[in-house]
Amino acid sequence: MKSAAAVAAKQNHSRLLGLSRETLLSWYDDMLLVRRFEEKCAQLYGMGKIMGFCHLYNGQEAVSTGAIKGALNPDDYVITAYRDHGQAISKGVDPKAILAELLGKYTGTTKGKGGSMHIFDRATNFLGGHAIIGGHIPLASGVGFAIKYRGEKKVCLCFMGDGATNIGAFHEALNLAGLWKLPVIFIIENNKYAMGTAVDRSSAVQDLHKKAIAYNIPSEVVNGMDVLEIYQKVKAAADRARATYEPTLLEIETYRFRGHSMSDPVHGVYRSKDEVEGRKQSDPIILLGETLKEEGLITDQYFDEAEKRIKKIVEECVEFAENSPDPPVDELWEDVYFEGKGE
Amino acid sequence: MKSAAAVAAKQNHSRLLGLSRETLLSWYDDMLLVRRFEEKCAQLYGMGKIMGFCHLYNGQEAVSTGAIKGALNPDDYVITAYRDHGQAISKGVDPKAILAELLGKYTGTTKGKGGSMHIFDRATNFLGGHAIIGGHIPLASGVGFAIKYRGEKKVCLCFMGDGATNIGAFHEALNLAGLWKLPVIFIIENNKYAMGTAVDRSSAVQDLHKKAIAYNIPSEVVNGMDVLEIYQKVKAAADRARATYEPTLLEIETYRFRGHSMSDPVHGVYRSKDEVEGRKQSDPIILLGETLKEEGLITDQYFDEAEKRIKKIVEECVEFAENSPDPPVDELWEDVYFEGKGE
Amino acid sequence: MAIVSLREAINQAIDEEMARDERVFLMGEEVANYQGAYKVSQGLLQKWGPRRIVDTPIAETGFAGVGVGAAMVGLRPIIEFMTWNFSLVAYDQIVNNAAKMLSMSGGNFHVPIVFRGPGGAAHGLGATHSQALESVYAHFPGLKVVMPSNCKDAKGLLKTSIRDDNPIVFIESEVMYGDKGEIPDGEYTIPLGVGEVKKEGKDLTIVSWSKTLAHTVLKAVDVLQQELNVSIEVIDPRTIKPMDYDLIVDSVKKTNRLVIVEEGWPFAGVGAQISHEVTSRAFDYLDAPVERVTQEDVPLPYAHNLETLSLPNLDKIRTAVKKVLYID
Amino acid sequence: MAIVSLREAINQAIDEEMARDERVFLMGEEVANYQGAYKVSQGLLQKWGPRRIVDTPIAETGFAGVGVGAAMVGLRPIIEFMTWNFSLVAYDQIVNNAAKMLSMSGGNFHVPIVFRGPGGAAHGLGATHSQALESVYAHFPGLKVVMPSNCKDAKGLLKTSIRDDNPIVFIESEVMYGDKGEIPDGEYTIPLGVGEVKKEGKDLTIVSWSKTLAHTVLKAVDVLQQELNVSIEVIDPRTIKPMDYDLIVDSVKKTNRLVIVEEGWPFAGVGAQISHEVTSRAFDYLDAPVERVTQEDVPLPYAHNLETLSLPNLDKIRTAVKKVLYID
Ligand SMILES: Cc1ncc(C[n+]2csc(CCOP(=O)(O)OP(=O)(O)O)c2C)c(N)n1
Ligand SMILES: Cc1ncc(C[n+]2csc(CCOP(=O)(O)OP(=O)(O)O)c2C)c(N)n1
Ligand SMILES: [Mg+2]
Ligand SMILES: [Mg+2]
Repeated sequence: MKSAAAVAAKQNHSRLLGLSRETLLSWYDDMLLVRRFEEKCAQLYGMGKIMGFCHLYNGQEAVSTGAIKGALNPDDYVITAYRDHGQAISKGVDPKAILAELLGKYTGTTKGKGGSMHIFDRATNFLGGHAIIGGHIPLASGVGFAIKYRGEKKVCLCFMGDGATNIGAFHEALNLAGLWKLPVIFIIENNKYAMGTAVDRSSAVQDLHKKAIAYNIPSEVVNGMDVLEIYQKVKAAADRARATYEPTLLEIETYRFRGHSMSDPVHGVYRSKDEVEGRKQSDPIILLGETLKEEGLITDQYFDEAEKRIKKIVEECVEFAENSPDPPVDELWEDVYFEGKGE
Repeated sequence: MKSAAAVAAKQNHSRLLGLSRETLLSWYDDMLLVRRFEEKCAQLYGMGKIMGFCHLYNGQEAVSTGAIKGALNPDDYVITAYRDHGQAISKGVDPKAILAELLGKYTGTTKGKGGSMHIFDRATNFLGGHAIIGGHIPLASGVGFAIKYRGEKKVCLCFMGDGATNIGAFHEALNLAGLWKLPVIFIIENNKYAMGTAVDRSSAVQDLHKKAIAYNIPSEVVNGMDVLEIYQKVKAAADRARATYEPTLLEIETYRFRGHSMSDPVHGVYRSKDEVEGRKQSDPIILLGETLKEEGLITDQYFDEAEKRIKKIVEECVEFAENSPDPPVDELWEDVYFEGKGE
Repeated sequence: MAIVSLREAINQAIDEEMARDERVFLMGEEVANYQGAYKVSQGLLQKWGPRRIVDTPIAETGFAGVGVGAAMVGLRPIIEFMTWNFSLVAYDQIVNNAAKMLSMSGGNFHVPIVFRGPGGAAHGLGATHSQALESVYAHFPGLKVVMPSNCKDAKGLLKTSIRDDNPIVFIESEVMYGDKGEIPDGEYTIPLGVGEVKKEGKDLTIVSWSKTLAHTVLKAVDVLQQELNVSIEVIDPRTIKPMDYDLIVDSVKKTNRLVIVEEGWPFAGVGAQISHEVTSRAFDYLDAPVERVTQEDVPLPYAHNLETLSLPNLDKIRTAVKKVLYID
Repeated sequence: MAIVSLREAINQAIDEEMARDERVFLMGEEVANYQGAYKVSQGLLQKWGPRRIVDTPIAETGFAGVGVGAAMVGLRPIIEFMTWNFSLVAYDQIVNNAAKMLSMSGGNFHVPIVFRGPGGAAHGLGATHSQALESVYAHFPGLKVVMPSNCKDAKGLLKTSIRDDNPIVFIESEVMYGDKGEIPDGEYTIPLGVGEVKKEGKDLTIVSWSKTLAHTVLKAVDVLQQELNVSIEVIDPRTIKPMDYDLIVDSVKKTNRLVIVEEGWPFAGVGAQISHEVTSRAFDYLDAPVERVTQEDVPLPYAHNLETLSLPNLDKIRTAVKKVLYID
């Protein structure tokens, strides 16, 4: 039996929003790449090759794909928290460099300095990868400020978890964005839990999008299992931001299929196996695949081909990462101060 | 011509809410005492006897009188920011000790250690007097937590300025109070400005009470020039808190008749003389006096008598403070750690 | 004597003090339902219920402040930071509201509160999650800072901290939670401000604390005593503030040489403070300037090789020891 | 040479750098309409408009973070804290986001930003509003900390700071804003990390900075040179991090005695750091242990007599000077 989210995802988009087959397939592939990439991470973590905290994106793939790969221009900015592999991949950061980073290699996105929680990439305007809850949200307002200061027509997408909406930095950043009209799209990935704490035990108001009222920011709830709806809503918000600089708050209802981090079991004391299995019925990748098939854009054969293609990419990532060198010892004292490169 | 606030104040309370003459006169006297006390402070500040920052309460007297002296029980708690003389007086803190504090004397509320911004009094449950904007709001939630922990039927009143609603501590404290149902009444004294910054330049949402929506906390707007309305609304909130522990947010619309602090002119660049003079037409003390007269509780003679009585009290305060000793030198090293007095 | 893990020792201290004093409660992220992010509070929710074991949202300023407010009116909160790194968003609550309340209120309100949680680096957690922050708390008058290096001290010091009437910064270590150690049977406490000679020696003194002492220094001392044929005295101050200078100075008067090994950064760190005080009090006894081994003055990187290189380790301790002994 | 006040010197630095570089803007509470809480930004709104002179709500975490974000994508923000005391609610933004971004991002994003405002005590502002916080910033790698003691240095150092590609903690002094001093005509800058000998001397060295140097130490030195018939060398490091140890060590090698006078608290303060480093590098030259004069280790009280007693003053400097000179 399909969940309501699954049914809604199918019905809404019988006409696929006029998107080309090529685009839609690229989204399918992007989501699949994120899924398989994360599964590989889980494996490498188990083998002790990835250290520290590692937060996987399984179940939430439609969000990064729809919001970033779908709705953004390449020169738009993305900033996020520590659950950042998927968003980096959707932004076009080289997955090889991401995996090398996770293995602490010199060829990694930050030369092995940041690790899983701190993927950064200047070339694609991927602004990280931040691990203090809420701490990056004011930075997003700052990016919005810079965009407006220069009169550009860009937007900044800022991802955060449901749990992050309870911290002060969220409040201050959204008030500034609402007050000054900054072109930032704040995306709450409401996956129902902050570690083991369900939303109704962390937030006085259950409908997180209502928090936008306090900042005079338009807001909406989005089905996070439906990449097309995500694309549509983020695109609309981005269009508005480009035209008027107005910010938006989107509460995207999603779910993580795995534990909070690699050290947290898939369903601990805080949620049941039934709940997790139930949610998996609205797997965003399967849902998109079914839609594409029903609309006649692909046949079952495509799924196998995609799996093979993606598997190969992930294997290349592993090979690249494993064969990369550790950072040289002198790197320890590099990048503490930025010197001698002019202003 | 009277302002709308003034007219409303009169019409609402033709029946004086059944309060006794004695009670009402004591409120009048309380407000007058605060006013004359503050005027004396201004004088002493000008003479260099009060140092540092000194924030006067002129214009806002109805708030402390109605909310504290009117609506609270003696064992309820009050916590506030640096504009704290009026609230301390309404809570029953000895004005002599307050003035001695302002003069940095050993007989002061904190032995001369806190000064104007840090009036504290354990005997009357007056919890200060805090000078980092918003920093005391979580403390109020903590007091509410303790009340509920012990199953008491008390409330904690937490005063803050309009400007304080934009800082993170406000957000976190109110979310906790709303989530856990803590018996705290949050009072925004919306006097339209935070130093020189008008509300519409500091808060994305203009109706500050709407911020309560994000915390699932009931809220209301209150006419801050009408001591009776303030009493009524705070009393209702306190009754509810005692019965159900539910918090309340009240936006009390008031106005400060003087500059932000003694170093700020009455009307600087940020507001016009006309505006200030216009607001003074709804002087809360005059309004209550007129109401009492119209209702036949007092004649003009009362005003003179009250002035004399209050003048004497203020003079006693000055005499007491001026004749008090400075803190002894050894006090410098006292109260850094609380030792040897058992748990 | 029973053998317990550090997490059990801490759990026992909390549990015993909750039994002893109804005013004590534990609050923090994931302390209740989840049984603690590092399982330190395992079983406490079941035993004491949600009134006294309280899960919070991610709102460190909020719940640290709740602790301060509750303490002002008579409760005795234990506020857990999932790690001390996250306390930086609540810094104002700790260094202003907790630390200065007694003084600012002229003695009207004291704040009996324990802020606790793991500090320092674990493995591969990166720059924001691997900070040894003792110096930026100990700098503020009004706070006491406690950093146990073993199970017995952790339990005894935590019990004392909970009974203390002042705000306490109690810093544990994530990578020590599984460490096992003996603890005395029955009730005991350990006073704050009293250090311990972990090992007597005569040629030089090493001062260190917490994980750096337990996991790095004690092992290094074994190696170096053999290798260099020297006798090293090791001191654990156990509390960073108040610091037991007397114990260190007495030792230095005997050994004439001091090395401080700490996980924090060097600039204005705790080691600088100890170095200054001890040099000042034992100037004529010192045969060499005090040496410090600290974390390199860089944000801790993720990569394992750089992380290892940045933290105090045997090589760096060897260099420092040889330096104060003038061994080339 | 023109004579200007410190507030004018700072105003000129900001104004000139805004003219020089379109990416520079000033943001903070009351910096625009109100012309600055201490009138440091007087006239700048009128000249540069609200796009580049930006008033903020009371939201230090918010606007400090806005500065960091804007700097990451190419602007060069000057973020004013009305006083540095209020930066404590934004501590995480400064010591994590600003300080560690370059390192954590492996060089992807640098953060050219100046956080500035007055620090230290004024008169009668009490415990939370009178803090000299340089040590709790200088402790973190990635930050530079600058503290000018006069108009010329303030302007030259601030211009350099605005052009620097790193996060700068620039600490002024409220009670110095009215101080007058000469500044060179035309464009000039002063490098970070280079101290200055304010006065040559041969019997002992005093290191001090900011207001404590300007308002307390220089006067005390005049008095004490006469009174004790000694020759005192005075050094202003001007930047706290990087610290110009070489200059101090050279001086100490000549005078053989060092007193550090600072407004901060003693425990793990900047003075402890200087003391350790200089003792380490000039051990054989020191005829006495380094003495520190600091604020007493207490929250600063309001009452004038206690406030005066708590801060560094002539009496305490005399005691320290006599101590290093072994004068009873
Ligand atoms: C200030 C701060 N407090 C606590 C933590 C520890 N922590 C890391 S992730 C997390 C839960 C966050 O949940 P949510 O925001 O919903 O994001 P999700 O993990 O679900 O993506 C917590 C408490 C932290 N990193 N920063
Ligand atoms: C965190 C912090 N930032 C800035 C200040 C400086 N400051 C003191 S009062 C004030 C304005 C507060 O306005 P509001 O909250 O409206 O209260 P009001 O003065 O109107 O009573 C500011 C900015 C401070 N004390 N704390
Ligand atoms: Mg979540
Ligand atoms: Mg106001």
